[in-house]
Amino acid sequence: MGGILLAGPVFLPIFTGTLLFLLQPWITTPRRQTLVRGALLLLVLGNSIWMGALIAINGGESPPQVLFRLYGELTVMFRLDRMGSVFAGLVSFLWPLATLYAFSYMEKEERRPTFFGFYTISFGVTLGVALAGNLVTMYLFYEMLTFATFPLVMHPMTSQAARATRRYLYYSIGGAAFAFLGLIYVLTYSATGTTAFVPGGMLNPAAGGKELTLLLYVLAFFGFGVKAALFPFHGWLPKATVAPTPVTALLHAVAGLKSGAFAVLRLTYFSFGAALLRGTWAQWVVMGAALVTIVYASTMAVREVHWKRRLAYSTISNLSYILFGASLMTPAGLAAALAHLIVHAIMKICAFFCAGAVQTQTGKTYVTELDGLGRRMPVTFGCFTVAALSLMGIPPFAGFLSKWSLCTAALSAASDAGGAALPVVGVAVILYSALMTGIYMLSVSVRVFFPWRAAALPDRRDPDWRMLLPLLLFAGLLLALGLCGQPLLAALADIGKEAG
Amino acid sequence: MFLLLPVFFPLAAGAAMLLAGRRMGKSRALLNGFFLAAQALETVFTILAAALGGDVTLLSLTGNLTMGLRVDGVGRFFGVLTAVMWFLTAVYAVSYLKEDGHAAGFYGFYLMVPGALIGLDLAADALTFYVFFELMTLTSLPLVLHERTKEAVRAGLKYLFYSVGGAFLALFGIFYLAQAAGSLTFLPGGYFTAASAASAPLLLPAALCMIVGFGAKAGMFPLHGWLPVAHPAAPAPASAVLSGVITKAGVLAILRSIYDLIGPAALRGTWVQSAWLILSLLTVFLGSMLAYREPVFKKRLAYSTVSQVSYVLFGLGLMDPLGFTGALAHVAFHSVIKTGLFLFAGAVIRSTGRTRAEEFQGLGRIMPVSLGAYTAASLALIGIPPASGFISKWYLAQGALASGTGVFRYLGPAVLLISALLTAGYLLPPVIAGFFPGKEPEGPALISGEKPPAMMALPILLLGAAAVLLGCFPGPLLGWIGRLAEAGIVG
Amino acid sequence: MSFVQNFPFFSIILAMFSGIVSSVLKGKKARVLSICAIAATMVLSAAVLAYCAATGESYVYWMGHFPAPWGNEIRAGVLEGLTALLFSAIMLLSVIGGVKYTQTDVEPSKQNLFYILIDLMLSSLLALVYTNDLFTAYVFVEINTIAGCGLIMITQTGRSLTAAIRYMVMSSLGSGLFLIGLSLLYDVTGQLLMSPAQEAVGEIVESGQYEIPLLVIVAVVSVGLAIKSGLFPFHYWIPDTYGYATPTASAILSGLVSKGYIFLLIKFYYRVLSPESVVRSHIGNVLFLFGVAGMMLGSLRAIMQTDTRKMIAYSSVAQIGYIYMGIGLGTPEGMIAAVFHIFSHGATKALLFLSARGLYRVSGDRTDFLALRGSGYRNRLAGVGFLVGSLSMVGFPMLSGFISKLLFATSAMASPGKMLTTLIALAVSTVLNAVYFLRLLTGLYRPARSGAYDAGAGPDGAAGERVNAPGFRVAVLCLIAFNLILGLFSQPIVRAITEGLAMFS
Amino acid sequence: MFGELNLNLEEEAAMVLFGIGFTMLLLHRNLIKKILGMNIMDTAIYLFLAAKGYIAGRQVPILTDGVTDPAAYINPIPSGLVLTGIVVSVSTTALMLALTIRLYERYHSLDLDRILISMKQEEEEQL
Amino acid sequence: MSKRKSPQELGRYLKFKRWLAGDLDLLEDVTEDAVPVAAPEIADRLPARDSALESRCRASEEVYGPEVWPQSHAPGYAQAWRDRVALQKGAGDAQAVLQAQEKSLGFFRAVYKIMAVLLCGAIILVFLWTTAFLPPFGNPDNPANNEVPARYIRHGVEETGATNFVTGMILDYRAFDTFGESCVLFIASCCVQVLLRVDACDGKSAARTRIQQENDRLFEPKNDGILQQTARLLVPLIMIFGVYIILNGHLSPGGGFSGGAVLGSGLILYLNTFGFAKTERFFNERVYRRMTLCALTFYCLAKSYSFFTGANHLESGIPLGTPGAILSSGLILPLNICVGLVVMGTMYSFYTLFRKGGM
Repeated sequence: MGGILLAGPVFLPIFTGTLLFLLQPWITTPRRQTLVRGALLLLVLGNSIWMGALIAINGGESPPQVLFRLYGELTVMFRLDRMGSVFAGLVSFLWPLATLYAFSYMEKEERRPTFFGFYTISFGVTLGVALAGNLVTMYLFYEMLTFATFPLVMHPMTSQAARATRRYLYYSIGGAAFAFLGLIYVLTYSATGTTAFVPGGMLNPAAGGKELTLLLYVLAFFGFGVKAALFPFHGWLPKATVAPTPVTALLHAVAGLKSGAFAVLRLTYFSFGAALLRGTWAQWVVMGAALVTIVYASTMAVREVHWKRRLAYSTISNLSYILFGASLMTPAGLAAALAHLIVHAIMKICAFFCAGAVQTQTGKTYVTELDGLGRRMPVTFGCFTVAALSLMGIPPFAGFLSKWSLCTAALSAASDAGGAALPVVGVAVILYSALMTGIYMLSVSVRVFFPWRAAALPDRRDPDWRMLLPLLLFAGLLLALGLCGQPLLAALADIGKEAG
Repeated sequence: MFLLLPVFFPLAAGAAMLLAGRRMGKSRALLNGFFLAAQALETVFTILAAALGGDVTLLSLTGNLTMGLRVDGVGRFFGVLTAVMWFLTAVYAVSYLKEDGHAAGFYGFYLMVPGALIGLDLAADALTFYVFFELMTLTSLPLVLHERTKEAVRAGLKYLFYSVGGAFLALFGIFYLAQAAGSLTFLPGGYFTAASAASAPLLLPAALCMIVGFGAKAGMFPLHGWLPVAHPAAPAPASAVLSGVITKAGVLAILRSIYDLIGPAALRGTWVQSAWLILSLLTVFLGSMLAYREPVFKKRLAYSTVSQVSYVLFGLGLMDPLGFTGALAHVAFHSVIKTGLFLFAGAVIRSTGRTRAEEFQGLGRIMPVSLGAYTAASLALIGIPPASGFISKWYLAQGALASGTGVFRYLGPAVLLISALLTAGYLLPPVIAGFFPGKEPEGPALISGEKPPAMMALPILLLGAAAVLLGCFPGPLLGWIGRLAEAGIVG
Repeated sequence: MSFVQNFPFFSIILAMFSGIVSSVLKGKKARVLSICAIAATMVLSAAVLAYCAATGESYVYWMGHFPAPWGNEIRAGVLEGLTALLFSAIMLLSVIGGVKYTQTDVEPSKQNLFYILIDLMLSSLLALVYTNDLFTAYVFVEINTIAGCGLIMITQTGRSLTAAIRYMVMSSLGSGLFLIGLSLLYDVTGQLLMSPAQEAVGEIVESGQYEIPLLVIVAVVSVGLAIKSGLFPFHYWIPDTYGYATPTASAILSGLVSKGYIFLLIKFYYRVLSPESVVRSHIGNVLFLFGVAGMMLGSLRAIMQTDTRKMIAYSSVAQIGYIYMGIGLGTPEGMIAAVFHIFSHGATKALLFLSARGLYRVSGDRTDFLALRGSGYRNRLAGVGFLVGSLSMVGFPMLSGFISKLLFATSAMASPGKMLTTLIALAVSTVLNAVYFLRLLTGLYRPARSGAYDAGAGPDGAAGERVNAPGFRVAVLCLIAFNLILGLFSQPIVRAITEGLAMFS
Repeated sequence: MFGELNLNLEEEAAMVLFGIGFTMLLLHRNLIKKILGMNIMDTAIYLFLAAKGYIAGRQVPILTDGVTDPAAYINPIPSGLVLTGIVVSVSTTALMLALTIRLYERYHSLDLDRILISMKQEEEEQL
Repeated sequence: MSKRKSPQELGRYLKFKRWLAGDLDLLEDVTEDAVPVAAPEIADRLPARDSALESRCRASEEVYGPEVWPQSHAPGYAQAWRDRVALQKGAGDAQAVLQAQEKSLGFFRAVYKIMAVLLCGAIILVFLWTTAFLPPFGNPDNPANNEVPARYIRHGVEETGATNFVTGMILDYRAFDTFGESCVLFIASCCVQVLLRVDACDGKSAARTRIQQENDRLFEPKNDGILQQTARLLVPLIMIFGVYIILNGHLSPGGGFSGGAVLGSGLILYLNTFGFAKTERFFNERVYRRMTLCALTFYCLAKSYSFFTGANHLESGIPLGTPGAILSSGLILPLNICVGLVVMGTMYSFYTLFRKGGM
C-alpha cells in the first residue's frame, strides 16, 4: 500500500493533465470553463495537501517503494527522505499558488486546456524528481521534465518562441546525455549494485580509476548543470522568457532549474559522495564554473533592459549560488545550498509574478517603460521591492539568511581545507553579485516609486485578487522566514550533517 | 523594554505619516503639528532611553548569534547627538517645505530615519548594527530623491549603490568575524589580541574591508564619490541631516567594528592601521582642496564634510586615548557646525535663489543675523581658539604626537593644519562678500531677496551659538568623552 | 524430432511458395496471400522461439537426407527464433501500414509483382537468419539484393531508378567481395558449412598455417557485408534508396534488409571464426572506428538536409553506426546491445517512415520543413507516431531507444580501452539526433506560416473525414505499442538475446 | 613476401581479373562499362573456384565404367558452386541492363553523373 | 537593425551571423530577420531556407561528383534561387556559379583517374599476396579434397542414383542452394517485368504511346526466305539437342540450366524468323506464366517432400532406378526438367521484354 501512497502525488497530476487534453473539445461554454478551472485548482491543492501529509506523517523518512523494474536492477523506485521532502514540500507549496496566478494571467490567451494540461503534468514530474529513490528514477523524471515543459515554452507559437524551444530542447537533451554517462558510471561501480541513494555516496572507492571517477563526475555535473543554467550552457534560459510568465516563473525559476540543482545535490552528496570529491581538482573545476556563472550572469543582468530576461539572468546567478554551496562538499555547504534553494524559489517566483502582473495590466515588458507605475500599482511593486531586498540579502528578509549560511559555510570550508583560496573568492563573488542584484533590482523599484516629476503617470490599477494573493503571501513569507528562520536552518543543518 | 520605544516609535510614526499622507495633506497645520510632535517625542524617548540604559534581545538568528539592543557609553553619546540635531533640523524643515506639495512624503521618511539611527547606536551586536545600517540607507534614500529632478534621482541611485556596495564589502568582514571570533556581540576591547590575530589569517584583510566598507558612508577616500553629488541634490534640511548625522553613523560603524569587534590591540602597528591613516589623511587633504575649487555653495559644503569626517577617522585610526577623545569631540562639533552651515545655505537659496558662492555680494544687508551665525560656525570649523573646532583639532594633534605610529606622528598634524587653512579659504569668502561688498562698480550687482522667516533663522542662530559656546566651555563634554576613551581603549 | 522443429523450414518454403503463386494472382489477391504468409511466418517463428526457449539449446535441421558436411542444413535457436519473429512482425506492420500508399505509388497492373518481391524478401531474410551454410547464405543474399532493388525501383520515378542502379552497383560489389571471401575460405578449409568450417579454422589457427589468407577472409567478408548494410564509408547509396521508395519498402529496406546482413556477419564471426582469431585480426577496432564515425557524420549530414526524407535516411546511417560500434566493442554485452538495437531501430525506423509519409500526405505531398509546419495537427495519428519515433531515436526514457543507449553504455564500461570514446560518442550523437529530430518535431506542432493553426482539417478533407486508412492506423498504433514494449518490458527480450548468443556459436 | 609463391598461376590470373572488374564496377561512370566490370569480376571468381577444384591428372566427375574411387576424379563441389554462381550473375546482369535501358530511355545518357544532374534538373522543372 | 542593407553588406552580415549563431538551425531563422531588411523586391520571393544554399555550394563528397543544383521546394523557386545566388555573390549572375562548378568538376575528374588506378592496384596486390599463401594449384592433398567430395564420389551413385556426381550434388545433396537458385531467376524475371513490361490494359495514354514506340512488329522483316529455310532446319535440331541435355543431366555433363539455355535460344531463333504472330500461337504470356508456376511449384513441392523426409529421418519411397538409365536417380530427372523449363521461359521472357516490353 505504501507504494501507492508515495507514487500518488506524482501520478495524480500527470493523470489530470492528460485528462485535460481529452476534455479539450468538451470545454466550450464559460460555465464549463469555470467548472474545469475549479476542479483543476482543487486537484492541485489536494495533491499538495496529500504531499504535505506524506511529509508530515513520515517525518521525512519512508521505506523505499519499488514501482516497476525497468531493466535488470534498474528500478523506478520512490523513497521520501528528508532532502527529497524539502524540495517536494517547496514545490507542492508553490504550485497551487502558481496555478491560481496562471488562471488570471492566461485570461486572454487561447489554447488554455493544453497549457494547463502540460502545466499540471510538470507538477507531477517535478514531484517525481523530488521523490526519486535512486539515480535512475531521478534521471527518468529529469528527462521527462524537459518534454513536459517544452510545449509550455512553445505556447505563444511565434517564430521566436519556436527558436527558444528548439534551443531549450537541444541544451536539455545535451545535458541529459552527458548526465547519463554519470548515471552509467554510478550503476557500474556502485557498492550496493543498484543506484539507490545512500547519504555519503554509494561508490565503492576501490572501483574504477580515481581520475576517471572525477572526470565522469565533472561531466555529469555539467550535464545536470545545463538544467541549472551553469555558465557555458545557460544560453537557453534568457530566451525561454518568451513563454508566458507562469511558465517562466514556476518552471524556469522554481521547478525546472531547481530540479537541475536538486539533481546536482543528489549526484554529489548521495551518489558520488562528498568525501570522495573533497579537495580534488573536480571540486575546484566545479566551484570555478559556479563562480564564473554568478559573476557573468549578474553583470549581464545589469546590462539587460528586458525585465523578464533580467530576472532570468538573476535566476542564473542565484542558481549558481546553490551549485557553489553544493561544490563546498561539506555538510554546512549542503545545508546552505538547500536554504538558498528554498528561499530563492520564493523570492524569484514573487519577482516574476510581479513582472507578469505588470505585463498583463500594462503590457509593458521593458524596464525603461515602468516610470511611475509604483504609485498606481503599490501592492504589486511593494511585493516586488520586498523580493528585491530579499534577493540582495538585506537582513530583515529571508535572503540574508541563505546568504549568511552560504558565506559562513564557505569560510569554514576554506579554513578546514587548509586555507584554500577559492571558497573565500566565492564569498567575495557572492557579495559582488549581491551588489549587482541591488543595482538591477532596486533601480527598478526606485524608478517605479520615485518617477521624474515630468513623467506622466499611467492610469493602470493593481491586478485582481488572484494575482495579488500569491504575491502578498510570498512577501509575507519572506519577511516571516527572515525574522524567524532559525528552525528551518536547524532542520537543514542536520540534513546536511547526515548526508555530508 | 523601554529601549525599543526610541527605535520603533519613529518607524511606526513615519509609516503612519506616509500612509495617511494624502488625507492629512489637506490641512498643512495638522500635518506640521503631528510631524513636530512626533519628532519631539522621539528626542525625549532617546534621551530617556540613554539615561535609563538597559538591555533587550530581539531574536536569535542561529545557535550562538543573537540580535539585541544595549545602551553603552558610545551608543549614548551618538544617540543623544542624533536626537538633538534631528529635532533642530525638523523645526527648520517645517518652514523650509512650507509651499512644497509633497511634504507628507518627506516628513514620513524624515521621521523614520532617526529610528534606524538610534537602533544603529544602541545595537548590541554586529548583526543588529548591520540591519539598522541597511535600514538607515533605505529610509534616507527618499530624502535625497525628494526633489524628483533627473539629477536628484541619479544622485539618489548613486548614493544607494555606493552605500549598499560599502555595506556588502563590510559584510565580508562580519561573515569572517562570525566564523573566526564565534560571536558578534560588541565587547569593549574586541575579541582578538595581537597573539590570537596571528591564528586568523584573513583577519587583517577583513578589517580593511570593514574600514573601507563602512568608510563609504563616512565619505572616506575610495568610496566618497556619492557625497558631493547626493548632498547638494537633496533639499537643505535633508542634506544638513545627511552631512551632520548620517556620516557619523559611518564613523560609529568603523568605531564599533575596530574597537568592539576586532580590538585595537590586534591592529596596532599593522599595515591596516597605516593604510587607514593614509586613507583618512588623503581624504582630508582631497576634500578641502576640492571644496576650495568648488563654486556651487552646497557642493563646497559637501566636500568640506568629506574632509572634516576624515579628521575623525584619522583620530580613530591613531588608537590612542587622546586621539579617540579628539575624534569624538570633533564628531559632536562637526555635526553641530555642518548642520548650521547647511541650514544657512538652505536659507540663502530659499530667500535669494542663488546657489553659487561668489554671488553672495551684500548678503549681510538681507540676513545679518544668519550670516553672523554662519561666520561663528565657520570660525569654529576652521579651528580658531575660542570656538569648538580648535579643541578637537588640538586633541587630535596631541593624540597623533603621543601615538606610536611612526611617521604619522608628524605628518598628521601637518596635514590637519594645511586643511584648516584651506577650510578658511573656502568658508570665509561668502562672509567677506556678505558683510563688506565693497564699492567696485564693475563687481557683481548686490544680491536682493527677503529675510528668512524666524523658524528658519532660529536653528541657524542656535547652532552658531552652540559652536562657539561648546568651544568656550568644553569641560563637561570633554570629561564625558575622556571616560568613554578609557573604557573604549583598554589595550 | 518434434514437429515444431520443422517450422523454420516451413516458414521459408511457405514464404517462397506464396511468392511463386502470387505471380499469377491479381494485385488484391496477391496482397492478401502475402499478408497471410507473413502472419503465418510470425506464428511459426513464435512457436520455434517457444520450443527453443523450452529446450534451452539450438538444434540443427537437415535440408535433405544427408548430415552436415555433405547436405545443407539450417540451425534454429532462441536468437534465430526471436529475430525471425521480430523481423516478420515489423514486415507485417510495414506492409499493412503502407497498403494505401503502395496502391497509389505502384502501377495497378504491377501490384502483384510488388507482393512477390515482399514474399521473396521475407523468405531470403528468414533463410539468412536460419541458414547454417555459407553458400546458401550467398544465394539468399543475392535474392535479398535483387528483391531489395526491385522494392526500390517499383515506383519507377527518376529518383528511385537512379537510387536502384546505385544500390545494385554497391550491392554487387559487396556480394562479389563476400563470394571471393567464401571461395578463399573454402579453399583454405575445404568446408562450406559453418560448424565443420569452425573446427577446420580452429585447426588452421593452431597449426599457424594460412595466417594471411585467414586475415584477408575476415577483412573481405566484413567489408563486403558492411558495404551491403551501408556502414559509414560505403553509405552513399542510402539517402536516395531509403528516401524515395514507398513507405513499406523504405521501412523494410532500412529496418530489416541492412539488419539481415549484419545478422549474417554476427553469425560469421560467432560460428565460423573462433573468438580469438576475430580479436587478433583487429576487425573489431576497425568496425568500432567506422561505427563511431558513422554515428557522428551520419547525424551531421542529417542535420544539414533540407528534405525530411533524406534526413530520416541519413539517421539510419547513424543508427547502423551504433550497431557496428556495439559489434566493434568486442565484449559479449556489446554484441547483446548491438542485437537489441537491431530490433529497436527496425521498429522505430518503420514507425518513422510510415508516419512521415502520413504527414507528407496532409502537407500537399511536399517534404521540406516549411510544408510540414503544423502538419502534426492536420494528421494527428501520424504526428503522434512521428513524435514517439523521434523520441525513441533520441533515447527518451520508457522507449526502446533509451534501453539500447543504456545497454551500449553499460557494455562500454566493460571494455576499458574503448570506454571513454564510446561514452562521449553516445552523448554527442544523442545531442545531434536531438538537433534534427526535435527541430522537425517542433515544426510539426507550430501553426502553418499563416499563423492560424488549423487543428485536424486535412488539406483535402473536412476535419472529420478519415485522413488515414484503417491499415495505416493499425500499423502505427502497433508499432508505437511495440516500441513501448521494447522500452518498458525489455528484460525478457534481453534475456532471450543473451541466451541466444550463448548457444549461437 | 613473394618467397614461397608456389606459382598457382590460375588463381593469380583470377585475382588480377577480379581487381580489374572490381575497379571497373566501382569507378567507371558509364553504366554499360560498370555491368561489364561486374561480369568480369564474377567470371574471375568462378575461374578461381574452378581452379581450386582441379586436381592434376584426374578425370571429370562423371562415373566412367563403374570406378567409384575418389582418387580418380577431380573435386565436384567447386563446379557445382560455379554452376549456381553463373545463374546469379545472369540474373544480376539482366536486372542492371533493364535498369540501364529505363534510365537511358528517360535521361538519354549512359553517364551516371549526367543522369544525376539531369534528374535534378528534371525535378527542378517539375516543381 | 532596420537600416537598409546592400547585397554585399547582407552577404557579410550573413557570414558574421552564421559565425555568431554557431547553431545550425539558427541559420534557418536568420533569413527571417535579415531578409525583409534586404532589397524588398527580392525579399518576398526568397525562400526561408538559407542553409540549403550553404550545404549545396560546398562540393559534397559524393563519389559520383557534386550535386550541382539545389533541390527546390516552393513554387517559382528557380528564379528566386538565381536571384539569391546573385545576391550572395554580389556580382555577375547565376552562370558564375555554374562555371565554378564545371572547373571544380574538371579537377575532380583528373583526381578520379589517378585514384581509380591506385585502388585497382591495391586490390590486385592484396589478393595476389594472399594467393601466394594459398595451397598449391592442382595438388591432390589440398584441404579442399577432404572427405566431403570423397563421399560424393564413392557413394554418389547409390545415394542419388546419378552418375554425374555434380548433378547429384546440385539436385540432391545441396538441393536447397539450387532451389534458391531458381528463385533468383524467378525474382530477376519479376524485376525485369516490373521495369520493362508495358501493360496495354491500364489505358493510360503514356503507356499506349510507349507500346507504339516499343512494338517493332511493324519493322519485322517479312518472310525472309533464307532465314526461314535455315530456321526450319536448325530449330528442331536445337530443340532436340536441348531436350537431350536436360534428360541426360544426371548421366552426362549438362542438366537443367544448360539444357534450358539451349531450348531458350532455339525459341528465340524461332521467334526471330517467324515473328511474334506465329510464336504466340503456342507460346504467349499466359503459357509462360503458367509454365513457370507449374515448374517452380513442382520443384518446391518435390524438394520440400525430400527435405521433410530427410530431416525427420523418414524413408523417401522414390526408387533410384538402375544407374546409367535415363529414368534413374529418383527425383533428379523431373527436377532437371522443371529447372530447364524455368530457365527456358526466363531466357525467352528476358529477350521479349528487352525487345518489345512483353510477349
